[in-house]
Amino acid sequence: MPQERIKFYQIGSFAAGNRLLPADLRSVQSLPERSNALTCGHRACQGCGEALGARYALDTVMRATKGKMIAVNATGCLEVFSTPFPETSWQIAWLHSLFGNAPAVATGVAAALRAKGRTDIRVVGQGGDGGTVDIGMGCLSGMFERNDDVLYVCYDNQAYMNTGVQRSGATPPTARTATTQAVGDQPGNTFGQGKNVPLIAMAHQIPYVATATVADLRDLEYKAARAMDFHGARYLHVLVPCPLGWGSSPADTIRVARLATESGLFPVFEAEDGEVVGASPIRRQVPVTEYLRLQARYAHLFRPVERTETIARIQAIADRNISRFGLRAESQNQQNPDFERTLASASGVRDLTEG
Amino acid sequence: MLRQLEGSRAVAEAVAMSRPEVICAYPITPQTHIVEALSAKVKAGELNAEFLNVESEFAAMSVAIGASAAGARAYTATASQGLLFMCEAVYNASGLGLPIVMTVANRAIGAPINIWNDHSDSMSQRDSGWIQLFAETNQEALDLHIQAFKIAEELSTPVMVCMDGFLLTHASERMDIPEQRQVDAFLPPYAPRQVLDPADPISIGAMVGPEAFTEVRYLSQARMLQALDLIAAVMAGFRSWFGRDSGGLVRPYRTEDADLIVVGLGSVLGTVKDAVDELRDEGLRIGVLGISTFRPFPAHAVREALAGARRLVVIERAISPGSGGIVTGDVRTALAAAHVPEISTVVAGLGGRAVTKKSLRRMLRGAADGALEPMSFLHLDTGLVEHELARMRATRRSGPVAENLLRDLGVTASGIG
Amino acid sequence: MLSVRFHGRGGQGVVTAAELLAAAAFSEGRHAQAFPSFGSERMGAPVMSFCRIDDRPIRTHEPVTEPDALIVQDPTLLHQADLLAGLTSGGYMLVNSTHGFGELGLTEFVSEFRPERLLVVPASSLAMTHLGRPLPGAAMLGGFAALTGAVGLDSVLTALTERFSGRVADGNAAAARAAFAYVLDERKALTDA
Amino acid sequence: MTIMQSKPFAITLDVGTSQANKTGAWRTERPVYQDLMPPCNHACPAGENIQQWLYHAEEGDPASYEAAWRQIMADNPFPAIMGRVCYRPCETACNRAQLDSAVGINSVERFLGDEAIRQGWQMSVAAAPTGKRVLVVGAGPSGLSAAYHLTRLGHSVTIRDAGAEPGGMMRYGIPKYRLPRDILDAEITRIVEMGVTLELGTAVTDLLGSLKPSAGGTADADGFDAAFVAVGAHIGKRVYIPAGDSARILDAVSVLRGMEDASPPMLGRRVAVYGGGNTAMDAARTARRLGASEAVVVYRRTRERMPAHDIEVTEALDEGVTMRWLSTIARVDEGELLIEKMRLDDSGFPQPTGEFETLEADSLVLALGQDADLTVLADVPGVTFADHVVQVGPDLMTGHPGVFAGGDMVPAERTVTVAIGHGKKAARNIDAWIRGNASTAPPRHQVAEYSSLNTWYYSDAPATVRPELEAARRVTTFDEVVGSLSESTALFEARRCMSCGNCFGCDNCYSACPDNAVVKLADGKYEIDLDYCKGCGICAAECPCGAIDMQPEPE
Repeated sequence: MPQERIKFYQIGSFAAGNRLLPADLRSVQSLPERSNALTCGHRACQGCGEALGARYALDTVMRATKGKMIAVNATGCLEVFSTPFPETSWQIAWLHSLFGNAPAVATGVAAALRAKGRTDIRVVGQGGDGGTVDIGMGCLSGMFERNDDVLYVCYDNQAYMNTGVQRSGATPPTARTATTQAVGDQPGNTFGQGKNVPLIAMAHQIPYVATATVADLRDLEYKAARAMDFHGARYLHVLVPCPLGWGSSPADTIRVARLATESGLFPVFEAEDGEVVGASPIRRQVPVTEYLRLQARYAHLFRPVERTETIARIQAIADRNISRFGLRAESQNQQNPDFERTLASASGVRDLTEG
Repeated sequence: MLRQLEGSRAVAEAVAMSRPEVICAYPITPQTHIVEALSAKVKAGELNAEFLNVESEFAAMSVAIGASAAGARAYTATASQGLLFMCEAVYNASGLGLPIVMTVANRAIGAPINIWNDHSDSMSQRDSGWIQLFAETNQEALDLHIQAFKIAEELSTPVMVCMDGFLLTHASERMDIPEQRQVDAFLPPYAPRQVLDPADPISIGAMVGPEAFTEVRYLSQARMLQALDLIAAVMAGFRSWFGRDSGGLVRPYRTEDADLIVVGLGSVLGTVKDAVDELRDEGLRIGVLGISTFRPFPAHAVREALAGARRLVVIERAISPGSGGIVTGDVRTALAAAHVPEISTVVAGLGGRAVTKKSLRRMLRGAADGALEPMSFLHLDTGLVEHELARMRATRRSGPVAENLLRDLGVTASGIG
Repeated sequence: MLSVRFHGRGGQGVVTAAELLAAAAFSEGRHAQAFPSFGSERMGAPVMSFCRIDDRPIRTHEPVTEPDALIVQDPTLLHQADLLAGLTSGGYMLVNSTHGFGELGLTEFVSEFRPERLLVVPASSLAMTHLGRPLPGAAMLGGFAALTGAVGLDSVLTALTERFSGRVADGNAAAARAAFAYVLDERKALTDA
Repeated sequence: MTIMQSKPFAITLDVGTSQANKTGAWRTERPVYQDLMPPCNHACPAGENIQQWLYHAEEGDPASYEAAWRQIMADNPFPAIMGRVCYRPCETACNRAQLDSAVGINSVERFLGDEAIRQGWQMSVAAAPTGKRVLVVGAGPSGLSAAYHLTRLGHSVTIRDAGAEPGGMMRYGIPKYRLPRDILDAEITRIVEMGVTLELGTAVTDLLGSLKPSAGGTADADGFDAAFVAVGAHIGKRVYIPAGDSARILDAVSVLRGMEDASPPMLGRRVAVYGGGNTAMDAARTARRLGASEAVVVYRRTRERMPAHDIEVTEALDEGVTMRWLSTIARVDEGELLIEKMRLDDSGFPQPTGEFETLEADSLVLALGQDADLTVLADVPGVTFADHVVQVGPDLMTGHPGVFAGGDMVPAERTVTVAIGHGKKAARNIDAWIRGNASTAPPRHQVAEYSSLNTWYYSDAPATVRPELEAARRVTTFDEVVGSLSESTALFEARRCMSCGNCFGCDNCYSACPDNAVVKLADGKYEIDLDYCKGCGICAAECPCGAIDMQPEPE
């Protein structure tokens, strides 16, 4: 079921929170007592989307599990900027083993907890797109297929940022990386399906698969929390812009992620047992160019001359997502029957429908 | 209690009695009978453990890493290509100081693919930071597994128990199977040095730069040196609990007053001892030094055991192409301080080639007469290799060596040598 | 030390037979070692297994190249070149067949050995009778006990009942007994002659 | 470097230790919280802090409604009246208009004003009595506003007005269908009850005679320390129109004033109104309500050029008032008018065309503007006049020290709200003058532009609520054209405010910082932890209301 959006005129359904909402309706990130699983002093770049996404996801899981959580981390930016000796930014039980084995290590932790009868402690595996869709794919698929009790979170910034922006299986068409054609008639990554891990995960028929971005905090928190309602293998794919690798302004990290969804290029949906059960409709649809223009990795699409045909192909991908997942832009009100209830609960006034 | 059992099943009994909490494995010949037996025990409820069928050896070791870090006693088994496939995780397990125990049913490494026994696989991991124990008999293989958990957990260092594929794993022999209560008394429950616990969180697996990496490695070297004392102590403790000798650092056999000492690892030692007994009867002053602990290498014990020898023959069950004998190198280093006798390296039993008493006798006689080359291959079909060498001299592009040899041999690689 | 080499085809229980012989010896408090010819043979392919029996621990792990006894579970293998290779003089051989050595074309070979030590036994047909399946292993062991006395019939039966249970155990035991009796008679006839 | 004894050296670390790494050193820009001037507040003639009182109102409980009301009262003593008669420059300026539609500020203000009357909320005087006395001439919106603010400042105020009832044009110029008198009385009474002395039917003839010498007074009859004159402009302008003997011609001001008398004026079945201002609209609509089947507004120019506020014109048309653009009245006879059609020249001035037609009308109401009665200041030395209005300085003081003037009699737009604003401004300056120091008008912040908002975070007005809102806004009754909003609808409106340029505690900055460098304080405000802030600027970019500014690090 699609999550209950907190309808609020001034604060809007998308802000982190506000003073008028009852605590249980506020986002985890708006709470002073949030756990800050990833604390400050880490060495992530200015405006790092991954640092943001990791804290969002893990704080939510921490709340859902009342702090009984163990995280396993694949090698990558997140691991490197969070735990350079002698300091760690984690405030949770955390283990880093290798680049390609995080899902299997998480499975091992879960198995140990099962063996010790400590199933009250939940396990989260996490990694970047490289560690997940490429080198970790085998272990991930095995973890899915055995339906191990692990939530795996992929922070997708669409290339190998840690090693200097090389192409990954999650790099989108035409995006330029250090290992894709820099110039010529078709610079950047080639067109194609790429490796759509959320769909691959669904093909395993695991209990829960969802996508989210750092632009819609409430949606991300809802999905991380929802994932914890299930046991067995769960997969959460979070789009986390990388100012360094995308050539976007650090201040635009959330904006870029928002445009990825509002353009239809990154469909936000959730699936249970292999079937899509909900998708977040686009609020105000924008052409893909609004998303692309903010990123230097796509600069070649606009300079020296605008490559209209290439842009049209990218737009076609967005349009396909929109029809495939039913993301047609619409007023939220239609998909907001419980508006009055939330307004009432949020303000203490009588239900509008009465008067 | 005495029983006639296949080596693999005996090892499964020992592992089961060691009460592992997580067992994960990927099937590979000749390791399969061990994990099949363990899986059956878990399914039958005789063993209370989590048994995971994983999708690769890499995943197997990774699951063991996670389980061990979360405070569970973890076990896996593999061989050959499987050990190489999990190699990255093998190094990681020791780097993180996780006391995982792994059986390696020793088997050759391809190409050419070969399922038969030699030590190439274990030897390839000799620098992985794991303790490596080699079993001479199935009884020892069984006993070493019980000791391995104790050693590993005492030091927070993983242990590899190496046993010859087929020769031991598939051989049915008479063994003394200990009682569960004996094992429980000898091996206390796992008390981790560090554990992932939400109640007392830590970050395991930091990135360490130049400022501390050398120190980290120095400490692992120091820990390996401690291991030498511990392994000896554990062997002694085992003797007092179980009343028999198993494991330890080295195994001298009739080395007192021996001019010629044969050095070796694993099941070949049995055949060597038979040959040595006969040669002794024929008046040859010859003895055997079995190396039970290969990593850490017991340099001191080796030096002492070989002190009186004038000639050494080191039997290598693997080869480092371009360098030669791997064990030989360690023996030579161990002796460096003392006087160095004449050392001959004999590469024997590669890829399942049988090492027979007959051929050993011939070789050792030659050694006693000083006729043994510094480096030689037992049972080498000289004609075959000469033919191929000639071919290669003639035409640079002569195709894969293995296929050519087989063509000349006119047989398949099965059967006994 | 007595070393035995078994010959048969994949699926005929050659390895099991070797292990059963070892188990029988073990039950008599002796040391025994059984192991297969390590290969990747599949169903139907010629396979070997080995067994050593001794009163002291067996240290060697080399394959048996000079057996004191040969157990041939499938006579169609007899024409293989080195099948009979290495059999020590004064050695034993038991062949699973309903035909005599003459018909098997082994007259010349057997002539070099003590006749009462080389026999054929219709193990498969005995197995069919008592077990209902043409698995000659148990019968061959019963016959081997009678031929060599290396292990007693009771030990063979013990090994069988430890390894199998229910009707399979009974059938195998019966086949072993029958073969034992058959071979005993044959030997008696030969020694009397 | 910390070396852990218990745990494996270097490989295992104690949690949270990275806090020793002060990443603030990476920063080249720092976020700074700011309070900008919301456009509504900027546009309000009475200077109401609208964003602030909406912020209170949106909390949706009685206490917060009162807090919101008191926030209005800080600038304007007539919320209920404003909610009816203000022309809402705030809503015209509202940034939300560019997103969907402007926030119904006026409706909320009216809800709060009515709530105050219903609950009987009163204003008390916090300031200590100054012992100073101020004379206010004229009990209109400007005078009452001045009296109210002066009283709150601790002065004792006397209002003198020639009329029988207080309120000035609010009573005599604005029809009761737009401003029910009980509302008017209630808000005036509340001011009087604060201790203002109200002397009605008292025309001031000798202003200086009632002032102290210190205030340039002559006789010191009453000993006032200063005076504020705001008598308004209620003399209807007249023009010469050739007319027959029996032609019935009235002026709008008299008609509207007459509505307050026992017997309303007789206008007949067909009424023509001459003029294009708000008064003309009021006159035409009043005529309709007095039973006229036809009420025709005759105006020389086009609708675009009408001085009347658009909303008034719309409401008039809604009520069946008809318009005759580009028309002048050439002659008036019994029962009919002679109309000359006009055309606009290039400079936009109406020029006669020589084309004539007749229009049937029982009476003609002239609504050609009003003049102020300046006699009260006529012989005060130093006071100067121009275009029939009093000249005042930026502090609203006339040429005569101590004598201030405001409302319709000074140069400004003639609306109730502007007049109320004058009253407040005058009060502040009179207070300063009496105390002998300069006025302390707070510095004005930069205006919050629409472009500075991140509107993605504001959700659209739900379809379920709009109809009720529209209904509430629609003309419904004779008694009162615009009905009141229900509480929840008012609350809805309040919550549509985007709080332009002022933090409203949405927690976005707190949650969107990748470095956890935003600290949430107990009072719901936030603070940047400069030890860790890397200056990425996400907080500023994602602040919905543009209340965070990125500023260069100090060298």
